[in-house]
Amino acid sequence: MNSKRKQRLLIVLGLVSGFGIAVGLVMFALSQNINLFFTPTQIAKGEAPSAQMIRVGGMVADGTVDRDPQSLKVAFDVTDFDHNVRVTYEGILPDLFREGQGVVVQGRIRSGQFVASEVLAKHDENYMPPEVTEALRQSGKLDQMMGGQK
Amino acid sequence: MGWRWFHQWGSPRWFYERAGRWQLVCGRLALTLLITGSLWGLAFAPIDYQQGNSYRIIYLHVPVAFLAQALYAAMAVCAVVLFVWKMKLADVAMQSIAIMGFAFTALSLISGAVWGKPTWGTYWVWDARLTSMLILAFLYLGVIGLRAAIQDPDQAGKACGILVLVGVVNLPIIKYSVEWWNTLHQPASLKLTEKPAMPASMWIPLLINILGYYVAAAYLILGSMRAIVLERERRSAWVRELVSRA
Amino acid sequence: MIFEPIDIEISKLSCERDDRLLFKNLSMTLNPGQILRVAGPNGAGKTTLLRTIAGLFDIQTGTIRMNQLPLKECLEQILYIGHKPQVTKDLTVLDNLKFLTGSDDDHLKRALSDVGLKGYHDSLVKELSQGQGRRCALARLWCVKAPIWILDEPYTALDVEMVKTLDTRITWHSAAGGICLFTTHQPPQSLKYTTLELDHVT
Amino acid sequence: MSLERRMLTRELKLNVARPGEIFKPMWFLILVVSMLPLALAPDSDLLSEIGSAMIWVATLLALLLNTEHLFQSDFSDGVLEQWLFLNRPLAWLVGLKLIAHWLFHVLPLILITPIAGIMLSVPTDVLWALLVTLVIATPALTCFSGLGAALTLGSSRSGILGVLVMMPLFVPIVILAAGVLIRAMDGSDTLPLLALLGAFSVVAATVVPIAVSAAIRLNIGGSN
Repeated sequence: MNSKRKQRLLIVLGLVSGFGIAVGLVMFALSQNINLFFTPTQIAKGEAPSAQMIRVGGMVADGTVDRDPQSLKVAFDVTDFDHNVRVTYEGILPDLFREGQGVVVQGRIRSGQFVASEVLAKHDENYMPPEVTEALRQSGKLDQMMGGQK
Repeated sequence: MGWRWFHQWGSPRWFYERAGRWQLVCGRLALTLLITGSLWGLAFAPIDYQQGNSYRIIYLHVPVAFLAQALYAAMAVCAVVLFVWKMKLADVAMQSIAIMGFAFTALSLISGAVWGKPTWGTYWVWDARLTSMLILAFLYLGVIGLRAAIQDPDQAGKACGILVLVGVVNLPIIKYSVEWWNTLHQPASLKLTEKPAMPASMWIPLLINILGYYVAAAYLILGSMRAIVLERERRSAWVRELVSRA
Repeated sequence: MIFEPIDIEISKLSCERDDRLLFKNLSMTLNPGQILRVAGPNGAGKTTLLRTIAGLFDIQTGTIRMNQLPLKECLEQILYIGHKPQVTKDLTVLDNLKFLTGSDDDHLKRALSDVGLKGYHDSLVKELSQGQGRRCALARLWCVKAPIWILDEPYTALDVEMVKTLDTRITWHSAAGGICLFTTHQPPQSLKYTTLELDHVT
Repeated sequence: MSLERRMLTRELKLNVARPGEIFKPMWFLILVVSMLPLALAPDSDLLSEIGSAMIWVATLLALLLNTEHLFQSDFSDGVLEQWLFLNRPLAWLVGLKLIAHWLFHVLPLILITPIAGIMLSVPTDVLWALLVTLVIATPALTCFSGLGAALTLGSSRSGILGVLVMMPLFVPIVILAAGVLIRAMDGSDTLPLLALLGAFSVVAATVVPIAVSAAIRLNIGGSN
């Protein structure tokens, strides 16, 4: 049956072109910054929109954590080793929060400061016993590893 | 001749008898593996430099999360087998996998929440990986619900098969969500292609546990498949004979 | 109008539903002009057989071929009228038939007057009586060009006069070389047909 | 008259005969939207912030409401099984039905969302984003909920089940649409997310009619 074969051909053509269009659209979308996730460098360059809820990821810079002894207020720098962003937060920090720890903070930029509504500690896929960490730290390899992370 | 092994799977009786033996093997193996892996992981593996002891939940969370996704893929394979070879046993497998898959997904969500509180500071975030896991749980629920709503088992099986195959679209989204969206959830700890990012004393018990949970899932699924086969074949001679003997 | 010769070849057809064997190893050939009544008690599988031949049920074992082609390729050669009304209540008689047959208005109005629904073409189907609704569904027999008719209980809810009209129409169809399969519990008087008793098959 | 025209004419006439089917979801949408300020304090800042998301969710629910029985009446009066004899692939006919459904039931819903937007004092540019996301996303939503309706055709106590079964597939669409709305509120670039939404709809429109036709065939095979 000729018409049957023609119909089948049309269906296959439709499927192929549908998937083609979809793949094209996805490729376009992935070439753009899609997830409102910014690094401190991008923020320093002013690429992040202000007053909008964004997420910033990086390390808590050493020696920058100021805790207010009276309240739960805390301020710290998030760094990607090029630029720092000052983050203020009020609330209970997760256990994993410490200097040198990777964090993701969610919040808005208000007058040059990042006001976080949520601080989440990001742990990496590396699991190791403390002795190993110690050994690494002594040999200076840990910083190398951490630096290599971002 | 080469196809005989394949056609045997069409016989419910053959399956019922064989599966009983396999189940026994799986049960023993699972018990051994899980006891070894869990004891090793929980008591003897070294603690983590960042998370202390709380990381030990990976010995539950990781295997269970693996299984939750793998079972969906297994269900999709069963759906394909059902449509291509019209094999009723594939439908039986789909039915038991749906329930087990939901159970494992729920377990991975719960263990993840318990782990998330000390490490991330929250039980739940609407992050892509977690959300897609939740969607997976809903997909399993949908398959279970659809089957429950349609009376004729053959028809219910095929309807579930269609739903499962359409839901397969979701699996890659789950798989790649971590890479697509820069999320909180760490990348997978174990990859087949790379050396694991943890010392042997940590990953060997994890591997044992993963194997253990897989075999345990096989044990549970075989058991429920046998029960379903018995129920569906209740009018056939061999089941009646079996019952009268018991 | 005369149909091109068409035959249906059924071989070794078996069907099992809800663990009950309805028919087994059913083989027969239907030739142009043949009228076949499928008979048997309730639950013998008459509807199942008709729906299988119409391609609505999957064939479990056996084959059905039309002019040597598999059934699935030839569904447009079939006109099937089943138990369900086959018409939509919220549409007019004419709109219903127009969708199902694709015939033009004049042709459809002629068909309607043949089944005694003259002047009803603008009525909604829900305004008709049950028998009139049935007539509306059967009006398709007067305008479709399909050579194979599969009619499940076509005589239900019809009065004596309409039964006669339907018999005549089926006879014409057979004379034109068409095939007709039907089921009924009251054997029609004015129709020459062969009978397939489903209970003898098993 | 071609079969395609016959099909669309029939859908049009059916909708003229059953206007309730079109107006009920619209009424539902307006009802939800007018309940919201009553349930919250009528604080227009808060309203305009969450208003667009609320309208989106309400439109989604209204759409589910009218797709739930998409094939039910055709199935129960036996017209659906006649589709198999129409000399066209079933998936193509299903596609036509879905297109008709979108035109006659979903589009009117989208067209009244500006009224809902004004009721919740949604800013104009967000309102535009809302309309665009709805136009792009609703084909996928219609397809998926149509599949749910088709899968549960044969079950006597299906009710809302078809919609619940399909819910997981709505989630990514809702997330993407919400992303577009949030960005529109901040005035940032919405194009990449709209592209993803479009990809979803295109894939759904190509694949789902095939799945729906399989589900319909299945239910026809199961009914007596």
